[in-house]
Amino acid sequence: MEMTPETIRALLDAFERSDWREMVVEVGEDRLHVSRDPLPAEAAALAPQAPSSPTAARFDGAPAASAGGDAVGGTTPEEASATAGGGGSPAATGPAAGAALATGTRIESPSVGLFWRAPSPGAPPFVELGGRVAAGETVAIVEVMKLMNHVASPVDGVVTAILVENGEAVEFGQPIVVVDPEG
Amino acid sequence: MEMTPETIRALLDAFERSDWREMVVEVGEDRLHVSRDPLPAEAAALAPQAPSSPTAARFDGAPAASAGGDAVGGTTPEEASATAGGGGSPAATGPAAGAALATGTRIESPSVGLFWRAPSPGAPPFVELGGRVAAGETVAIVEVMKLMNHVASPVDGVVTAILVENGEAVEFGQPIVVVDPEG
Amino acid sequence: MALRRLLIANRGEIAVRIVKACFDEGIESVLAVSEPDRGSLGAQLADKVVCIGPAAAAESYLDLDRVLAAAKTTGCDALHPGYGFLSERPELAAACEEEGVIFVGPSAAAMRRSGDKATARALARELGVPINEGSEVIASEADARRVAAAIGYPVLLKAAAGGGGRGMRMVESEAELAAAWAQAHGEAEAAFGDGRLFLERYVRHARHVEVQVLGDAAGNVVHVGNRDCTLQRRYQKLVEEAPAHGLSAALERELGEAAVRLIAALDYTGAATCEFLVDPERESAGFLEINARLQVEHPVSEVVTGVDVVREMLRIAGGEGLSVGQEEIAGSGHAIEVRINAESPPREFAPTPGLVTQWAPPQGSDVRVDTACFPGWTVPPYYDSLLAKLICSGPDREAALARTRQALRHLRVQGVETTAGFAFDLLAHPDVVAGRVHTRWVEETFLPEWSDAREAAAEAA
Amino acid sequence: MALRRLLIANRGEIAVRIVKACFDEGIESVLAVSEPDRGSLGAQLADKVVCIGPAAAAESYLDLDRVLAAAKTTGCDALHPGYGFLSERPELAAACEEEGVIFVGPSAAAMRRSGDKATARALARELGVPINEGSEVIASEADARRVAAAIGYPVLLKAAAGGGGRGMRMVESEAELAAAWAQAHGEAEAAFGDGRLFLERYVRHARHVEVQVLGDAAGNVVHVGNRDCTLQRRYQKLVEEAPAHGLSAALERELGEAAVRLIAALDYTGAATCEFLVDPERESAGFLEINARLQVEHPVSEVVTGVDVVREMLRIAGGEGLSVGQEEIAGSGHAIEVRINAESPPREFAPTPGLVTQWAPPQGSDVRVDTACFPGWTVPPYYDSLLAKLICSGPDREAALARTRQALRHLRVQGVETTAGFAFDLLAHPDVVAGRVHTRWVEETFLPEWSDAREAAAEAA
Repeated sequence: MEMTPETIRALLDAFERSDWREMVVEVGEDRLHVSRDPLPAEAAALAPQAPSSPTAARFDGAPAASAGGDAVGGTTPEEASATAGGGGSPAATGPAAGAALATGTRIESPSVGLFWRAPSPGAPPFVELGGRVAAGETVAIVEVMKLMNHVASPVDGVVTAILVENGEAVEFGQPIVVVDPEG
Repeated sequence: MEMTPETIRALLDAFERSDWREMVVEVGEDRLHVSRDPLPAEAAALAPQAPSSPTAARFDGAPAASAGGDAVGGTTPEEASATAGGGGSPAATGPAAGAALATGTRIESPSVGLFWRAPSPGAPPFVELGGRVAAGETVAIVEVMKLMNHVASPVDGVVTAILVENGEAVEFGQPIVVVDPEG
Repeated sequence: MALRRLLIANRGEIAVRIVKACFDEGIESVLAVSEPDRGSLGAQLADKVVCIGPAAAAESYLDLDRVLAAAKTTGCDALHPGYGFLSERPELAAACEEEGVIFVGPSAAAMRRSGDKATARALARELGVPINEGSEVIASEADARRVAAAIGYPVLLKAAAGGGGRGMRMVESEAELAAAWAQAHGEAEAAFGDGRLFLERYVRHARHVEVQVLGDAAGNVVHVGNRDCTLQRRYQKLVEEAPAHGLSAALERELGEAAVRLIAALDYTGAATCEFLVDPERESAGFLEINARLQVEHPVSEVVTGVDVVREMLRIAGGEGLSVGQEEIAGSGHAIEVRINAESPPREFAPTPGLVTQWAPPQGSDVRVDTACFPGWTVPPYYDSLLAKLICSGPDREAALARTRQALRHLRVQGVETTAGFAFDLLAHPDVVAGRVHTRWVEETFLPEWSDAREAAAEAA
Repeated sequence: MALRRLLIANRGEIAVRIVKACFDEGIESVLAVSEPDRGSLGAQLADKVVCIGPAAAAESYLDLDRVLAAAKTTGCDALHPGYGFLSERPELAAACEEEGVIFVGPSAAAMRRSGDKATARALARELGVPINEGSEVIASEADARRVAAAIGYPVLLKAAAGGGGRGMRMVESEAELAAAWAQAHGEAEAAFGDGRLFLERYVRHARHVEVQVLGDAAGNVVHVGNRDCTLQRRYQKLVEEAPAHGLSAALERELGEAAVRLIAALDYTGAATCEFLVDPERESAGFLEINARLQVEHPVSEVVTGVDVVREMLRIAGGEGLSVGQEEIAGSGHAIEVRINAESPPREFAPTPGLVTQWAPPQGSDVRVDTACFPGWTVPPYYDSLLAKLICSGPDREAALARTRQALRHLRVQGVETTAGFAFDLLAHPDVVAGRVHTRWVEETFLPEWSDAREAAAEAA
């Protein structure tokens, strides 16, 4: 087996359709590591980075045994849970966060905003998982108050992950698309 | 020249009588480094050591340009200066603090208390600078509320420094006498 | 004459609290520290620091001679013992008197009279204060057996030398006595350097209510309201409130007056706490003992009354009179203190010393945080596990409880496991909200429920 | 309807301050941060954090679209701009209105009317408030030359878009105008993204006095006392006090009433500050301008009046009325705020960004510390150098000054050089103690003396 774009596409496809949580494929020096949970390295990249302080992870105020129901304070335990995890990237807790890829060039959002995979509703997406993309080509749009920021791939390669759902909120620096230049 | 006890004694004697601030003598692999100011390595050892935090050095509240005269608060600028330096060992600012020696075994005070060089007022001191001392022999007393703690040398050697003046306050862990086992 | 320079013979949050009171009063603070506490927050904030010994408390914070030598060699004219350690040792007060160092607390004689449980009980009887039955100091396990049989099981074994739950054991039956005696004796010896024990009748479903008292050298004695400290685990207080909720005005008045009468009869200067066991159904209270020192939970009284207990202690020790009279002290609102310990509740509350990598307690107008913790501090394994006290207040108990839960949700701490999540769940429990608890409720009702719920959640995940 | 979730579009100590007010009001706080501020104290304390851009303020805190997108994508119903950055940009208020996000501050229209110096001056004239002479916004250096000649030198060049001393220059004569124009324009552009300038008559030996005002949607307007901000260096405030000392009761009343009349005429909601130049000898005051935002020095007003300015802002934005009437607001005692900057006074106050290895501000009942600093925080080099505000109070000015000096002596900070020692010397100077200062006194009198004394001391050592 060789790590061709086709192989990667097939592997990712199989992973997508499976209920596997994690997949590691090693071929020669190539290594493909996919996980529905953030990978350690990815997790660090996704979490807020403090130059000299720990990331701002929080005490989850509503452990299992809690009866909840704390109306005063504006934040219900449910909301507290929802924001627990340090106010990191919204996508880190979203459904797409799992499909993090350890290899390839991670393209980050240039701004806070909304993530769009296509130039307009109903139009075909800029890129598909496993598809080829050329350097300079748009892979997504991050919309900042109606301003459409086209995000270009810095490399030629294969799209090995799309980390955010269409229409979801992203923040600055959040990885949105991964392109493997080896593909 | 050889670094015999006699040589060391002679050198220290010369230093004591001189107005030199610092003296370094290197003979082969032996190195004698004496200073009236705390040496860098010594200074670190004398300052309070925080396991995981910086030493408690303070802002000196009474810089040169200050007119001073702040009566409220109980601590006058003079007092603030006196305690500046982080509440480290009292002797670190005392006259004897200067005669710190970089080589030899540093004997530390086993307690907070008063430092006595002799068993009783007027009696001859347990040890003299440059004198020989045997392991287990008393080098000083640290008095804790009338309780006389005899401090023994852990090694045979030559007394290369007595770091505290007779009758001065010491704290736990403060180096009081240095004995060079090489001597 | 006002104090000039004070030796603080303690550590942790209470050392910081006393440094703060010194700052307020314009007194120079000198902190006696053990080797591992050289970089503590108290050491950073104090005017001067003196290292008195190694990590082991017996050779530092519990060594009377070293503590006194620290005061003498640094030129202190006074000494504050904090709580725990040597704070209830009349020998320290006596030694201070001998050495001309003002002890911030009662005289050795007053401490002996108030600290000795038998004397205090006799005094209460004399003054007509109802008491909870108990013994004098017991010499041996055999004696304990006899006394317990006379009082009737269950009984409580208690340390004569100090409080805080150290050296305390409930004994349900004679069969348990031997083991409990050994444990309590050992614990008391370790905590106070004094293993003496006595026995007390154990009242089921009782609440622990205490009254904060202050007395000055002129003989003025006031009480600064009462506190409820019923939520305990193994006699360690977890949560304290002021005022004690649901007491009738008559009982509140009765307790306050009894406490003032007791302290007034003792020629007592400084802060004291009179403890009572309250039977909420019968609206009756039995006197337990006097704590002749500042207590961990003093902040809740400060918050509801506005009286600064520690500053009053310093002023009283300096010979000044109380700054307030009884008629000026009025409680307003409700305050709750939660102890945040460096402990792992799921692992039987095992201590979790270590490096605190993140420490950001919530900031709010109704939130006071008494702590010695800071980012980068290493909680040493040698002492108690109290990391911080979160004191939240509100116009009434319901608001204070809600504020406390909100604050607990907003406490950001990493590096060491804490009891914050446990405390949140505790304060969300309907029995706590309704105030339907007793001193054994946490162990008998809450903890079993809580463990079950945790396990169920773990399985479901 | 009360606010539910608030975007805080700011950083540093004011972000922490607003998070605290949100906690108090039970509002969820969402903090917009730049990349290097992800680990800031505000980010740790907020309920949620959203990173809006890189370190450069132009692409983060100054980017209106990103700030607004942060509010929208996190579901915030309101936005607080803090001070500096976008806080005085009517465009942000307008965009919020358009997007259905409540702007915590005045409407865009009210901000334009109050923020535009010419309009505000015209209004003051109309209302009979004495004004300090000045121009409208000036288009070019050539125009400035003409206007300055008409007003008469010295003149002050000021930024139209914001305060805080950014883009401000004193011009003594026509020869200095060209350079000053270029510098002020560039600074204003960098700080506010808006380089527009105007001119004002410069009054020698004047004091800077301002009045804190709050207005609600129902048209109620109160003032929360006045402040003195005369101690400045290059138009950057160093120390602020409340109340302004030594003003006659008549002048104090006049300023307060003038400020209320001005704000009431503007249909203004939220916090505003009316600035005046006071000539202490003639007991006269000239209106300067309105700052249509929260100010750095708001804590001194809070401390002496007990009014929580930030909570009032949040309540007003939520449609509630002011919680206090003018007759209930009474100042008591004196408060002083000292700005502790990460700067090196001997090196021309150059910023000293870097890792803070020790941070232990003094703890005292009369000491409030507003800061985003903590041990282990790295002061980033991208923004202003404000490290902390030390706010000390006392029954009178003398006591407050003494408390401030005591607090400055007890500030333990390591890793970055700060202005604490400089501030201590400043507050110990007889002219400051006596209140004999004016807005240029630090540069003209204090700094030369201070530098000489430092050099003399260095030589003597």
